[in-house]
Amino acid sequence: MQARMIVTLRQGVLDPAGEAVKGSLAQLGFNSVEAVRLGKVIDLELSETNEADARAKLEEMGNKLLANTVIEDFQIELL
Amino acid sequence: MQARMIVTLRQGVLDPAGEAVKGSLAQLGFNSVEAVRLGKVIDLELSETNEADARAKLEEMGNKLLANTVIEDFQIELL
Amino acid sequence: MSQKPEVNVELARSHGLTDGEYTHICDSLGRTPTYEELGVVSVMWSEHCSYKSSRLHLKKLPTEADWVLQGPGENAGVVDVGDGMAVCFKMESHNHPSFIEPYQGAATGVGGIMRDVFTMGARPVANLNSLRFGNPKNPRMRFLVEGVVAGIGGYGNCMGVPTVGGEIAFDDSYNGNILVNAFTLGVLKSDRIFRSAAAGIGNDVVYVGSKTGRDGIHGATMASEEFGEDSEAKRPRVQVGAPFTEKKLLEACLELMKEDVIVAIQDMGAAGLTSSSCEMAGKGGLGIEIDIEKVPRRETGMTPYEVLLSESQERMLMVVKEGGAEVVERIFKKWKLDACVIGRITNTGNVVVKENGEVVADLPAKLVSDEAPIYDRPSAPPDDLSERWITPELPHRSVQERLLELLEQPTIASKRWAYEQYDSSVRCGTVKGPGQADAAVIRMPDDETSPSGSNTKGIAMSVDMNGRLCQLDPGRGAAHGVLESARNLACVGARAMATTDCLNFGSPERSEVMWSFKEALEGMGQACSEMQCPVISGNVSFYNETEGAAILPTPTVGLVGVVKDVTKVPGQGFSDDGDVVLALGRLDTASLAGSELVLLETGSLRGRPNEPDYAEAKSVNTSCIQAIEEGLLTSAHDASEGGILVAIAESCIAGNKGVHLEDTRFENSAEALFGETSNVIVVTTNEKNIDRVLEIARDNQCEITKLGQVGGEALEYGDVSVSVDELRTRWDQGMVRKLGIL
Amino acid sequence: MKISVVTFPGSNCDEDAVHVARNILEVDTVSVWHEELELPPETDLVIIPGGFSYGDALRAGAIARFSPIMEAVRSYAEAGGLVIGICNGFQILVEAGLLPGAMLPNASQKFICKNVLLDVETTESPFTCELDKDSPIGMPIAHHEGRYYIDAEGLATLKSNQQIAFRYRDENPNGSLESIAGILNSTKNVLGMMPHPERASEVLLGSIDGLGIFKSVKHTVEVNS
Ligand SMILES: Nc1ncnc2c1ncn2[C@@H]1O[C@H](COP(=O)(O)OP(=O)(O)O)[C@@H](O)[C@H]1O
Ligand SMILES: [Mg+2]
Repeated sequence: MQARMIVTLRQGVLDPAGEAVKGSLAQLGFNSVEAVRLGKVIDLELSETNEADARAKLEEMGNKLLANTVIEDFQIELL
Repeated sequence: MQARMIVTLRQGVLDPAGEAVKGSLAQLGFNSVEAVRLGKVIDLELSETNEADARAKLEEMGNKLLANTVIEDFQIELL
Repeated sequence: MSQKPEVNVELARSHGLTDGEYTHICDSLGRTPTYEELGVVSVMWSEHCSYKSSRLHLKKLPTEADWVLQGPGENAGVVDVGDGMAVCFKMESHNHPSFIEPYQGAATGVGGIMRDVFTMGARPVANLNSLRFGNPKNPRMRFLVEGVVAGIGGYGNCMGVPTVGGEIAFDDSYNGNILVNAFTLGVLKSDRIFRSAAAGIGNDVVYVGSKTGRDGIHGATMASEEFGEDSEAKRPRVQVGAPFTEKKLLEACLELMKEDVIVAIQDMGAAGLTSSSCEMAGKGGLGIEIDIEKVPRRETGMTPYEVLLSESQERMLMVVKEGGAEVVERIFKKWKLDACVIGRITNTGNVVVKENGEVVADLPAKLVSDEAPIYDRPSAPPDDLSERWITPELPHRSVQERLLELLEQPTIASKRWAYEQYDSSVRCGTVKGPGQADAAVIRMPDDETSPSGSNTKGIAMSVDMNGRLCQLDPGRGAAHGVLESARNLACVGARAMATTDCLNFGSPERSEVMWSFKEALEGMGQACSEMQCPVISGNVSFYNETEGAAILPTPTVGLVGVVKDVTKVPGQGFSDDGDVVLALGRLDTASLAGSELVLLETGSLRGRPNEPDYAEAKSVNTSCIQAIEEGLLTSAHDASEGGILVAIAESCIAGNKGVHLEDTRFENSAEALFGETSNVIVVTTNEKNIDRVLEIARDNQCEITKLGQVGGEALEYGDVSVSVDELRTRWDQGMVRKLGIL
Repeated sequence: MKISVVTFPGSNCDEDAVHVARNILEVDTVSVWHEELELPPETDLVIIPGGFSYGDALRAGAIARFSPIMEAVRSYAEAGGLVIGICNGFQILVEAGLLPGAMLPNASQKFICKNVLLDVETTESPFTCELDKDSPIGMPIAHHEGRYYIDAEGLATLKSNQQIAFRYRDENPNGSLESIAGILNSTKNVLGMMPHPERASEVLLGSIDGLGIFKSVKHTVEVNS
């Protein structure tokens, strides 16, 4: 099963890299960009065949390793 | 408008970080993980109201700055 | 807008104030404080900002010397190094944040200490760090070590400030409270020191740097509480470092400092805007009025309370001369940083905060900064002190076995894995970087910009402390720490000039912690006086304990000295075959008390460290420095953790050379071979120079012993014969293997 | 001879490059702010120095390549002018397309600072003409994104055209393709390298092997003028 985890910074947590990218986009003339936040995407191939099992495992992986829950949130997508 | 760009490494480009994550997951007992690839997610807030315009702009941003098309592919999602 | 909570004693308690402190505030003001005022006073009176439990004792430290241009009391201390130049340095802890989020905690710690240094007008040119971790086998330890090391590198590397040295030690007592102490040294012209006391009624108060967010609100109070069950819930307080912003802030500040506009400057560290404005006003004996709505923000809907207490990083507050604000704005615009006037200096003596004209806080600056409570907390030695002092019994084991196992101890083993993650050579000034000598050496530049100098002067620095010795005898232990640091400087030819410290202890509310704190300060103070290296800056970190278990007392020190000729500085590795190996200092004073060997073989800390011998320390250091200045030494390395045999093995590894030791010297005693806290420096010299080296030692009343000769591919001593490759493998992998990294 | 050293926000080896060019190589040297539109007249060498321009946000060099000065650098290079990109400078040149390929994070995912030995792969360039193919040169690396990548076709071209300038000699510290440490453009007037020659130009700092690169350029410029 293909899964995707999207890890993003929690709301309110400073994202200096996102700020720098926003500044650069503005300089390139992309003035319609009002905010930029950077995150990570983790694409996983799992041997689970059952969606619920996969979701539970991913939840655990997110909390344990893939996201730093002190400053990050994560979302799971099964593809 | 909220948009999300997913930037992933092109096929054929090695992803040692993904490999390392896979290794760590295995060490934590997540043995069902068969492959891991890491990428970036870029969340953007745009002032465009028209989907087609937004898409066109994002396409341009992706090619110009947000992805390095020598090594990366990108996908656009409008939320 | 949300309703403000009602201010009462309950709320004061939840802000960490005692009932007595709350009453004091009410009495002083003659009224109930507003919510904002309560927030301000509670952080300013936190242990972290007010030093309420330590202030009384810190006063006893020696802080003066002719060459000290700025002692404690400013953002960092400053020492004159001649030729119109000075160095500015300080060390600071970021222990609690690093335990919660190691990468960001360590990164912002490094960012904070660099800010302290460039606030004084100095360009940071060298970083060091002193780290303490728990048992490497502890399940979270690898994560903590990896995060802290990456965070230190992440910030310092991006700033372009080389991390040239440091130390890492492990002990179970740090399992729940790691220590991250960051040191920065900067260079400046001795007549261009910037300070923080506000002056000039009517002058503008300017805010520069990053925008304010809800980061780390009440972080200062967090550093003033011990960890408990609920510290998980306090997590969102962690701040994220933005080194790129700080790099721009550094360049902008230094550019501005070339103009004649700054009256006073203060970084916004712990307790942010609150602390900087109160301190600037308090020190200047003036008032400050702030229009809080003018503070640049990155989040919407922030209340004055939040803006006042935010600990967003990479920000500064300045008082500027009339017309200065335009200059500030011009320069900061170039660097794409915020800069705006948010208030003015008044003659009221009060810090007044207004939101759109309406007063939300009006506090006497003195009440907040100077009138913070001072506690003389009860202290008493621990009950089991005499038990701790019992001389340990050791099993009979071979010298070779002991040596090899000691080399693998994580505290002794190579730290290469860590320091290779730090840029140690940026700025083209690193003469001796990590792993090369006992102290780091950089060359002294002619001014704040250029990496090089027109003469051969250098600056040496070292951070040290052995918490195990301090646990057994805090006074002697702390003194030995200072002596070791001074000895490390001597190994690169520098005499210690001044000290910074970072006093890491458990809860001051426990009498044995307070006792160890007072003892340690006394020992440290005495050693600093004896070695003529007064304390010019520092920091206290209490409450390093989890559920009642305190860390080893760890009063880390950082010593700095001048090297006369950087081209003559030897490394710690043996250099040439045939060189004679000599020991400076008495070989019979080493003691096994609190040694790595005892810990390894008995699993416990035992013994009483010997009394420091200052006279000998001085004669050893002076001899070493003189021999280096005359260009006679090809290597120098002191005997510290693990004792003299470990030191010799390390010199073999560093120089990739074997050594043959004459077997009569140590009478095979574990004490002599593996004991610590002696004053010994192992040096090498070319055979042709030996007479002169002996003469120097004799002139300084320094005992000197010939130990053997450099050569071959193994360390040979009596029955011991180990190849340098074997030594290296053990030592290289000791730490990483135990952490599970390898 | 004149050397121009570009400073971007976040550059931190710019002063080092200026120092070596001015004090060790003894060449007239100018700092150029990235917002300038022109290079100083009569520039003989442009150095794009190391550091963390824009904090390495997104990808190292990705943002700096759009700085105003980069247009001038491009025209200068296209006209045959000599350009060296060191570390972050190499990353910027690759992002700008002045050099082929791309740069990825180190295989270890860690920042690496250590001394490395480099094999000199070609002496047929203005930057390496004074070096010796049989004597490896030693200098520090200090980077987080130094894993050079190029597709198979590009690699073949690099090889056939002798555009590989340096390779890591003993171990490959960052997972770079074929241990590539530095490359030249097809016309050999642009060099990008991850190692820091400016940190290896004085005996006091442990190596003077890096100075050979700057001396090669000085020699080239002097011969041509
Ligand atoms: N243990 C100590 N020894 C010497 N000076 C100290 C010590 N602790 C604090 N200081 C001095 O007290 C002042 C306040 O320290 P601190 O609150 O850490 O400053 P900052 O807010 O700038 O980080 C500084 O001048 C510091 O050098
Ligand atoms: Mg400060």
